[in-house]
Amino acid sequence: MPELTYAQALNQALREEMWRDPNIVLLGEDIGKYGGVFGVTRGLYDEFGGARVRDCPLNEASIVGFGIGLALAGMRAVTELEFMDFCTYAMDQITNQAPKLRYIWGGQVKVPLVVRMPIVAELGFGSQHSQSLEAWFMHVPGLKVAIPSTAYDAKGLLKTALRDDNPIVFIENVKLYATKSEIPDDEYLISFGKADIKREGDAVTIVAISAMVPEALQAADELARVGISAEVIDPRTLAPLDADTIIASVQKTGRLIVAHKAHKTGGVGAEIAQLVSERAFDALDAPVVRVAAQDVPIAASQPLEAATFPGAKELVSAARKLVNR
Amino acid sequence: MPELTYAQALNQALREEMWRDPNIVLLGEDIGKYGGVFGVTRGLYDEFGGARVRDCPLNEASIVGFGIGLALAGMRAVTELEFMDFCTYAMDQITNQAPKLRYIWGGQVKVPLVVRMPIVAELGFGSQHSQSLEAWFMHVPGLKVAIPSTAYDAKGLLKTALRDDNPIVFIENVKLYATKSEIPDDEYLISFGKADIKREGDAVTIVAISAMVPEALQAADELARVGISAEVIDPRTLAPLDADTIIASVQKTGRLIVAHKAHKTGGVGAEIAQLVSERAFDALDAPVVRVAAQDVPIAASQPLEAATFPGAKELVSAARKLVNR
Amino acid sequence: MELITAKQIELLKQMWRIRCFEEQAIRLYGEGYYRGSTHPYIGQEATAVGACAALRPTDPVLATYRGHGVCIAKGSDPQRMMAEILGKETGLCHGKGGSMHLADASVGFVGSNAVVSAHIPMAGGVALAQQLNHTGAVVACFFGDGASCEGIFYETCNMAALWKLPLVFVVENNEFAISTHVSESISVPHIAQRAQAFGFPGVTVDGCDVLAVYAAMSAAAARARSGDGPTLVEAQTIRWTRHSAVSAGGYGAGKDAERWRATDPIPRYSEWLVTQELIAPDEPARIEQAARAEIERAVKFAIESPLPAVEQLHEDIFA
Amino acid sequence: MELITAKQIELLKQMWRIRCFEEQAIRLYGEGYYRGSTHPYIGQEATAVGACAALRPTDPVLATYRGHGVCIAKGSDPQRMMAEILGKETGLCHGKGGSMHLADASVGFVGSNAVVSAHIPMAGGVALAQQLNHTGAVVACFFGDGASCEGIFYETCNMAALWKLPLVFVVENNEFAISTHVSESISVPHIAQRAQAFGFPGVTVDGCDVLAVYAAMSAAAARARSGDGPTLVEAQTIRWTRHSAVSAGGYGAGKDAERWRATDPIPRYSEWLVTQELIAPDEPARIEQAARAEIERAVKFAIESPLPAVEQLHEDIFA
Ligand SMILES: Cc1ncc(C[n+]2csc(CCOP(=O)(O)OP(=O)(O)O)c2C)c(N)n1
Ligand SMILES: Cc1ncc(C[n+]2csc(CCOP(=O)(O)OP(=O)(O)O)c2C)c(N)n1
Ligand SMILES: [Mg+2]
Ligand SMILES: [Mg+2]
Repeated sequence: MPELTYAQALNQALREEMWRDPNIVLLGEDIGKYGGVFGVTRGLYDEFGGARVRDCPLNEASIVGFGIGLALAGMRAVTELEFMDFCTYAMDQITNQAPKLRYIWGGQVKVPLVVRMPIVAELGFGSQHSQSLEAWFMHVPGLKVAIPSTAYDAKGLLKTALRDDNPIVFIENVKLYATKSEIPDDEYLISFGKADIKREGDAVTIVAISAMVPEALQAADELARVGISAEVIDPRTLAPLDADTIIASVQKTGRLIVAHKAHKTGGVGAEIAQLVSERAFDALDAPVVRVAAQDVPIAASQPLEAATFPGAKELVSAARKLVNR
Repeated sequence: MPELTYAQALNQALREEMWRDPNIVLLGEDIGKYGGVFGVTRGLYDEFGGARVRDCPLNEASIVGFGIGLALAGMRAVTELEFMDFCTYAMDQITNQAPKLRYIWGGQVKVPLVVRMPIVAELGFGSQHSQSLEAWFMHVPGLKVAIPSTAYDAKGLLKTALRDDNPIVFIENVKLYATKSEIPDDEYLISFGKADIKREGDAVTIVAISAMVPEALQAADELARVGISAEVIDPRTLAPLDADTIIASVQKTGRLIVAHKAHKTGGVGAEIAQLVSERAFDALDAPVVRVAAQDVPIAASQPLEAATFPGAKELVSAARKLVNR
Repeated sequence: MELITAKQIELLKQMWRIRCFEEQAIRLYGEGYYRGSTHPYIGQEATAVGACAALRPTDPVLATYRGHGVCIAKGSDPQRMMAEILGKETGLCHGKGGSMHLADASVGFVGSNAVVSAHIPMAGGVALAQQLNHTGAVVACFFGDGASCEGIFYETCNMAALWKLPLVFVVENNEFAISTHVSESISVPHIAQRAQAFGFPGVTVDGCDVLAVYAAMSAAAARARSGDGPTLVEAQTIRWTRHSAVSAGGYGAGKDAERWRATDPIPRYSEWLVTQELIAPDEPARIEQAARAEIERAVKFAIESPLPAVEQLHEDIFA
Repeated sequence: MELITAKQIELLKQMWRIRCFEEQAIRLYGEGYYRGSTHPYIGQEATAVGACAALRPTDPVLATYRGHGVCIAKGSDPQRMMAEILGKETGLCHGKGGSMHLADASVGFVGSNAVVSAHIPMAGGVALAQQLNHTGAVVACFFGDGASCEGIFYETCNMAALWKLPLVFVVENNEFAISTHVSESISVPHIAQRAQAFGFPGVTVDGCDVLAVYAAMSAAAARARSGDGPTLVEAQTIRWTRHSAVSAGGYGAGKDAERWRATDPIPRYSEWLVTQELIAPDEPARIEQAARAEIERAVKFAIESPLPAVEQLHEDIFA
């Protein structure tokens, strides 16, 4: 099996699905000849032409709005936002329009729209380019939210998204774009709502999101050396969320850590923790622990940025404290 | 003491502070001669003139952006969004700009900005005009979030907001605009980060947000009749959040319900519940219960809307189940 | 493009349908048959009717919460519209949308949007789909003077001009947003002037003259269909009511009665039809009566229809 | 407004400071002294320098992530700027902002913004404050050709025109966004034309001619100061580098070398100063040397400065 990077896997998913479905149109900034600011759409312009891979002016709200319009007209749109932080310009289209039109119009229309946006944390871009805002979208009924952590998952989930007739916020991560997976030659899809157990263990469950997944696997290695067996679960999609897999794990371990690079307060860690508390309270030997970014704007300066985001180190100490509680 | 409605109390707070601080400028749609779509700014145009009470064209993003600019230039801006749902147009200014500029510029500037926005739930306006999106703002470091439930609190908190040198999202509620409190003749302020125990009890703690507070008080009455003593707490501000008062109550009651009209998944109920689980796990006799809106877009049709939002009835049955667990 | 007589008469019928429909919608709100709000189109009938008459049935149309007029003009069924406004199961959207969210895909009305201007880029996307699929269809996007201040309107103008999309922007300039007069919200005398910034034509037309609107829209649609791109049609009109059932604002009850009578598109067009001897002098009255009767049937249907079952709550969230 | 000789020479010094500063910023990024990105102003020096020279020290200025040039032109200290870019405690923002978020309130630069166009309505608000407080100050807002496509730009144009704000929009048209050429993103030949939609003047000027920019900006500032409202000044310029340290795009390395040489604002202005006999023929070389030395001192200062202590993390969130 060939090894592909996360970015290449996304590119392959787009390419395969665009061949399969001539209705797919891509809209975004610099996605055409240039191939995307982070190269995800590289080559697609040459392969499918400027009619289907459309460079747009800088206007995120209208890029997503045009995508919704294409969808209303029976096509399938994929819109790219260059950094997740810029979803703020398109927030009305993403949250008040795409996920509501089918419902308020009584099922008369479908809105097959994928809004791709990468998290760009920990690369020194500073406060307006480093946020993880997945919690906002998890709070919006009618939206599906994918947030893969590996090249393999990224491809399988994006292909599924490109066959789904509903609006999907697809959250990528620039820090992971260069990480590799073996990608099967045969086509595969990954359905939404199926968490993946990235590593089995029985002493503590770590639910990790996006770039926290590799950190959690590294932490699990270090924990193993001190005799703590950690199970690492990647939900892969936040809406729908596979609570059953998480709860089954907690039934086994009795301890849960939820880890993400988003700010702690109001992050998805709160939702996942409370869901588990509601459904598996008696299985919990201790309160669910959250390992997340500090609640401060994100500074550009390296030592401050480093102090803002959690990593394997914080996970290890949190797990040790939790287990030896 | 004169009785004032929630809307009148807000109006009085604006008037008093505008007399006190000539630097305060109001920006919004229809806030001038017309007095605001819901009448909150009534009379201020005549009293302070069009220079300080400014009717703006329909462009929410720039209204907030202008407010930030006024603040950067040493003034104090109050911007009104007509329905909370329209914060989606101004999301970049509210979340990526106002709360970050002081930090990323190393403390060189202050951003005294109040962004007023009313929740307009349960009045039949439908999906794009009925949302409670406070959770989004609670997730943004650098923002303060107020969400009063009574006329008395609304006035005291808004006056405090108008003397705070930081960006504040001030969440009102049209359903509460006509509700009354006795308002002291003497000036008073309510500081942020101080929850209010609206009713004392010892069997179950109900933390209620905005329009859920009156529902919780009604539920407490009904629960009292069946011998269940409920304590009702209104955090009044979500950022900062007065966790201590909530936890002290839970230490006493051992049971917690968090109630809001926002959608359940990803709502502030998750954050508050998890905070309490983290800090008072052993005090909890049962998992924290959330009473919140269903995770569906909000329909206009009355029976569907009624089935979407929780009220006193849902609180009563949740409390009974929890206590008799 | 010349109108055949039957169609000329149909324009009058449509204006009367809208007028009667809105009168009933206002009455029913006042009598508590539904909540939320309603934004009447009374006084503006000629704009929706004249513009939609210049379109083909297959041309998609998008409009605002003040969309009852366009919905009727596009050919939707007043019964299912009124049922929707009353939140009934038999409504166009099974009651989930209500007055501000009418849509009828079967007649190409997709649809009303309650967030000012949010539908404008969507209209651009629908137009792009027509271009990509060579359908030959033209898209019409209706919105108000206030909406023309929101940034996404300009963004869409730029993209539509760049890509020469088959799109017509129809600005229903009724002089006010809610309470804000155009002179306080728009820095130029004519909204049509905005088009100059983007390099496509902008025309200002008397929106109370159904034939003038029809002519301007026909030219714009022809231009769009021939691949020359968008046009901005500013229809200068006037609303007869407060902004909405919930909000006053703009015209004061009565105080503008004089202007309303002077600009009323219905008698004006009736007289024209009669003087042109296209209809008999007593025909307008018969047309009004027929419209009143039709809308009363719609009201009866709406009132007698059932409310949606609570089970519907979780339906139609996802496809 | 006539320039005295000292100031005329200062323009050349400023352009050299910017040129040298950016060369060093690029080098230091390449050598790993900082992360994130950096957006060089090389080739565009005449726009920032000519425009800021037409302003008073007390006139507030706002700009973008490509803001080093404007920050220097507004009179900030290259040492603290470079220290900021390297994330140092001694930086303008104590390292919290970095290359894309430079600000120096002490010289009226408030400041750089990393979200395209987000600062435009803020500039409107700063201008409104000047008007309300009768400060007599004018606000200049710099942004790119791509930024002129974002809706908030037009929204601010409308509000600034309605309220006759003392605001000058300076569009740094360097022909590209990241990779997108203006011909693919803007539907009219000149961005200045956008102003027509709002009823205020739009002028296109050679952004590589520091005196032409100065003249256009002086006129715009005078107009704003006299209460006549905003002007849109489109400076046609050209960037010599890839879009940023992270993103290529736009001009290809070398392939545009010919155009760069032809448009280079520095020799062009040097020659003018010499032929006007305002400076001796060997003066430009001395000015370049002085600038190089000054920026090297700034680099040394930045490199030797300490990083912020982690305790700073929770400082300056709230006032
Ligand atoms: C983004 C947004 N801002 C504000 C509102 C509240 N609102 C509803 S209608 C309206 C006035 C719109 O005026 P105009 O565009 O002229 O349309 P008209 O109602 O006159 O037909 C406003 C401000 C809204 N629905 N959406
Ligand atoms: C809202 C937003 N969208 C996209 C980006 C990514 N981005 C950064 S610079 C840039 C190009 C801007 O082009 P232009 O306005 O011409 O300014 P220039 O960089 O050429 O000076 C883009 C798309 C951003 N920072 N903000
Ligand atoms: Mg209007
Ligand atoms: Mg550019």
